[in-house]
Amino acid sequence: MKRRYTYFPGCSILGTGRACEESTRAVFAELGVELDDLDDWNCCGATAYMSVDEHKALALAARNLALADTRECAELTTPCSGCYLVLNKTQRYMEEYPRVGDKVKCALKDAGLNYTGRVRVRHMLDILVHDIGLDEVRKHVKRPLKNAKIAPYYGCQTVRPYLDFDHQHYPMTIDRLAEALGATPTHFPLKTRCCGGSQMGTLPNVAQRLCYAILREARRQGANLILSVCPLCHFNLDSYQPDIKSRFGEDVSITTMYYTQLVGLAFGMDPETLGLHRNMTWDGSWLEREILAGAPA
Amino acid sequence: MTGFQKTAGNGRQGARGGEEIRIGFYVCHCGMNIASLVDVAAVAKEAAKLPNVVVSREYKYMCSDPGQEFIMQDIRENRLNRIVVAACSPNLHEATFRGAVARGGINPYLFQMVNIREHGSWVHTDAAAATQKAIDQVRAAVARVAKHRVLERRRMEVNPSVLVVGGGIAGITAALNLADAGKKVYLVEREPTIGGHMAKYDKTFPTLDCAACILTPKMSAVREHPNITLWTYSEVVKVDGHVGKFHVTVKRKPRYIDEETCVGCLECISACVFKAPKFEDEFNEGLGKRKPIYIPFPQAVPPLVTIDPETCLKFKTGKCKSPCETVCDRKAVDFTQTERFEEIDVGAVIVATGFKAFDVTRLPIYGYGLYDNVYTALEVERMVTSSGPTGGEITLRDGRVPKSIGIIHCVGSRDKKTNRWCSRVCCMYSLKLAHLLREHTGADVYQFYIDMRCPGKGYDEFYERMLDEGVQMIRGRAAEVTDWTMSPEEEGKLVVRVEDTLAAYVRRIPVDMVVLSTGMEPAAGAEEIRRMFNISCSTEGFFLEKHPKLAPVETATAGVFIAGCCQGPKDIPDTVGQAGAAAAQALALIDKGYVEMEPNTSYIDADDCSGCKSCIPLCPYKAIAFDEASKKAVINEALCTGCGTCVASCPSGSISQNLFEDDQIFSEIEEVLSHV
Amino acid sequence: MSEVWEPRIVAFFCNWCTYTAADLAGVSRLKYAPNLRTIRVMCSGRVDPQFVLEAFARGADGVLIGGCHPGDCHYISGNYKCLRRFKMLRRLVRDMGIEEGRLRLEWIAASEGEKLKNVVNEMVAHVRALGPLALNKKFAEWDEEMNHLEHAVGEAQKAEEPVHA
Amino acid sequence: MDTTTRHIKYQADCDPTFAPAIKSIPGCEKLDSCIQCGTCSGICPLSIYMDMPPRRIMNLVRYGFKREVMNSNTVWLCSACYACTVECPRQIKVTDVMYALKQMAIKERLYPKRFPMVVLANQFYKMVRHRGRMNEIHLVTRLYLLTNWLKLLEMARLGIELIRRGRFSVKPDNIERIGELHAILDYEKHYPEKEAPAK
Repeated sequence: MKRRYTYFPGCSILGTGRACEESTRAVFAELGVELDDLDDWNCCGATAYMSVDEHKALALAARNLALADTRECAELTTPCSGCYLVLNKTQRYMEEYPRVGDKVKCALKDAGLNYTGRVRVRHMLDILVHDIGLDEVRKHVKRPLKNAKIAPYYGCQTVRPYLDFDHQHYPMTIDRLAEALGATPTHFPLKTRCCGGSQMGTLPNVAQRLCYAILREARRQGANLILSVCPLCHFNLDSYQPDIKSRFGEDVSITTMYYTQLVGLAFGMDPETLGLHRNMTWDGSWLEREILAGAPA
Repeated sequence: MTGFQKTAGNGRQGARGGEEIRIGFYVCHCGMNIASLVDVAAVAKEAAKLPNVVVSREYKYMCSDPGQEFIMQDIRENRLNRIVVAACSPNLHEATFRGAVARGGINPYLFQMVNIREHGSWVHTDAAAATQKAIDQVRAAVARVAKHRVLERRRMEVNPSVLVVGGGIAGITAALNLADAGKKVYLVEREPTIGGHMAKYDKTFPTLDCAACILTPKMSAVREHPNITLWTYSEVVKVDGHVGKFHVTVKRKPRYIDEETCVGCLECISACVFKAPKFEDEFNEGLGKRKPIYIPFPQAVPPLVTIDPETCLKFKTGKCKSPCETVCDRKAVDFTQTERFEEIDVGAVIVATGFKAFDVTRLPIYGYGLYDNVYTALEVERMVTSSGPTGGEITLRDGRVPKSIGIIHCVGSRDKKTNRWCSRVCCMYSLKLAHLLREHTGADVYQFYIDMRCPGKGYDEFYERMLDEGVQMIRGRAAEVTDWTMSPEEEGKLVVRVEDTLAAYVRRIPVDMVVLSTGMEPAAGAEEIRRMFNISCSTEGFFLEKHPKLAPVETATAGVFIAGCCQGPKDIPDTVGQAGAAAAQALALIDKGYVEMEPNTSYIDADDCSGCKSCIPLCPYKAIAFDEASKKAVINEALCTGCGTCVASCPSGSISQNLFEDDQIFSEIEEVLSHV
Repeated sequence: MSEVWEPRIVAFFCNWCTYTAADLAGVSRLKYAPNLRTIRVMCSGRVDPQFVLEAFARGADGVLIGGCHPGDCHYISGNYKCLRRFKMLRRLVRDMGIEEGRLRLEWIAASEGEKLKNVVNEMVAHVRALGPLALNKKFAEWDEEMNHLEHAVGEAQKAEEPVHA
Repeated sequence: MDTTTRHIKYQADCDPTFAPAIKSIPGCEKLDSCIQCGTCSGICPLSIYMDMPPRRIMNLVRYGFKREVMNSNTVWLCSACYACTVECPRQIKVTDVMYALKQMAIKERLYPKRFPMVVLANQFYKMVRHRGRMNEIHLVTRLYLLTNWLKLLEMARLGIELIRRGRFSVKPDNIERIGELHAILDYEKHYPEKEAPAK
């Protein structure tokens, strides 16, 4: 039987996060999972909206839940950790705080929408590792990535506050996934430490310091790849390496990827399909030389 | 003392016999505790109007001597033969007033108490409603007491021996106290040796006297005491009966050594086919290794070896020449041993099953298991002990001697995600460890604490001393232990990230060794013990005392006492004190030779009994038997504990319960509802 | 509380757990609705279904039975016996047209003063919402109906009596 | 530092309405149970730049030091990584308290001007209301135009890179049934219940 999930792409997917989108779709298609898009979804509100008005933010996100509610598959999944958190929080607060739930439901009614509460917000990583399972993943591996030493970077909003399938401070899900792909995960104490998120736009010096610590530690732990889960984390870690170098006077450059891109590589897909060329730290020849060399195609 | 008095002879005929029912009613102000909300005057006024009430009075403190005197006096002067007191909870003063009633010259069970404090003034805010409630309950009591009959308490002889469960310092103390008083004591311990947690400690705070030096003499005293039967490596599996006569079944696990013949020469251990110790040593918190045939520690009591079938080749493969067996000239090794069951009768039980240290893997934020140099406090206790796995050497797992050490407090305490409660001992033992670690290594020691709690004799002085010794106190709950570095001096170290809340700076403190001061949890298996002995538990799972202040070692089950950390986290002095108290309570019980049982037992009206036998399986105490001759059920009053379950289930309504007769309860129901 | 209607709830509390919990609630000065009238029994196993029916018949708007948690009964298993009877009783009471929620069985341990408070407040609020039970009125109605029936039957029989010339 | 500044606090310096207002917002109700252990500060990755540790903010909010809290940069550094919320031994949702403070500051215009975070939030807010979705490039561009347009030049490199890699979506993306969204967002206007006191 074919697995189906309702899919919430999220705004960044349309721009900077395109590669995340492409690789996710490619990999899940390969695994025979159907992702049908939530039609006319809207922005989840992210952190910024919360800062302006709690109720509006929750109501905004709730529209997506209401839309998903009409689908026969009530499992709503998204590749973006920010969206994952906000949708999850909205759903939980509507239950936890009756006043909020009541108010949001009224707001939805004004828009001719209704939310029964049956939607379950799932993270794609959760689906990949638990619904599909690592055994299934192993079956698809055509190119075990023996030379890849992975610093697994989960980022904050993937695991906090709602992660229920792994430990929140030192999770091992990606580590186990990486192993399934033949790669070696390194110990990575910063795996759930914040990258600065949207502060990169507003307070670059602050966010870059956080990214600096993460990149530096990844190299220190002997990794040659950082895997990230969230488009924003990836953007921050991937795009600002030159700025960080000039700001802190230390070269911390290291190749970064979405976990789905690594899965795709191990599945033997070509880099184009996985949107690898869109990563700033992308270097095809390096990848061939250091990672794929020796790995059967 | 104000009151309403009716002219004598005003009472009506009672329900039973020709006897005239003359009730005296008394309502207590309890200072302002009751009177502040309940209109006691109104209650007294209403009560005066009730049938059979001859005297109705209010008084400031009914439980005081003058209060009780009023009752006795009225009984004499107004020929009262029933008494009702509206005051606090019967659990507090029922006995007091029954005493007064008896001294007044009438049967103590011609008395009923109404709880208008705990169930009234203290829980309500609306004076009118509270008063009305009080009046309704009083009406019920008055109606009920009229139907009370003369009852006698049953005397039951008490078995003069005591069972002590748990051989830690609490159990040891209690057992020795009782044995010294000439009582027979059975001491049952789950582990191969007694001594409990205390045997694992090096020094004890605040005096820093060596734990072994003060504990081991007591341990051997237990072994040598003629009045103590010591069963180690054993567990209580079944408990029947009740106060005065508990029937207890103890499972004795096979240690594959004949306890009578083994003299503890330990030849067998050196003879074992495993030349070097290979298996995790529980007593040393896994820091050391032991063989399949082992003794927990040299001063173990009893000094017997134990064979662990999980690791012994004889059991695992069957293919072992078992030199242990051949080397033993007393032929004490016995692989055929199986578990045995001992059955004993005791009059009282002292439960002292201790605690379990918090499992630090529940807090990965502190990196235990992830980083080699993160240790639990108990591991460090073993390490600093000269008889421990490292012979008192403080060496990290990589062999280095730590130059800087961080001790993290409240690990698994004061944390809603794990355990909410304060474990009370961690502040002090952390200071103690700080001292010992500095003594052994000269390292800098940082204490990461939320609040220092040193309330005990000489405790705060010890804290002060540690400050003078240069232990660095950082007020802040350590947020994480990590090995990522931001600066050269952090290379190769563990970094504790913490807010120094008094300096209001977040600090990164690099250390070589981290010690986690784990809190206390209810012991493994506490739940089973609790159920077996019918002890209720407080929210955290520790055993619940009968009264937090006035009955700290008693439980809701008569004859079962608690001592030590099974009742809640506490340090050694408190534990020993409590153990002594429990022993004294048990002694008071058994020394008297008998217990007086409440007369609220069930009885059968043989004429009405149809002999359907439906009550017989219902009685958990097997107190109901079927008399083949008369074809009727009969209740053995000695066995009946007075729950009344059989009464409620008798189809022919031929079973009644003293003090809880159907007509008494029905009249209560009628009266609490009669107000419109 | 006589003028405006106030729910009247009869409570049967076992001496060892729930009654003690109520004492604890008192000692902790927790506040709950004054609509309870408590009758103390040694064990919830003593609660005879007749007690409950009697309470309703006498005008109680609700009945609350409180016992020890399963496994914690001071008399080993009295609370199970109580539970068994309660299940039967609940069906019976439902058939009598008494709404769910007017009869409750709760396990409240000696340490659960807070729970006792919440249970009482919940139940009072619920029963208040349901309004007065006034079972005694119902009884009157039922007697009425019965009389009608008997009367009708009587008439019918009369009609059948043969007429002699 | 000006030695004549008064540092002692009189009760009059506290705002008794402050704590109640914050605590009335969902997620902030447990504020009072804080034991000032500093776990939030210790775990906070942004605390390196905060002028007051989150722990201190908690206490200042609890006891009504509104001015002090609103003058601190702490709230604006919070990037909602929820570490504090997850680790708090009293299960206080510290992140939500930070959000609540941001909301209040924005409503009452009490934020330190130098924080583009506020501008970003507002722009984001407007854009989503207008289109239903967010377009990073437009957002960032606006942000810098409004705060520090020189930044745009610095960003040029990144911009070009993004275009080269096809990650620069110029066309703003709108949702179809924007009406629904407005209905939802305007709901407040005629919601009977009064919101948590802002002033």
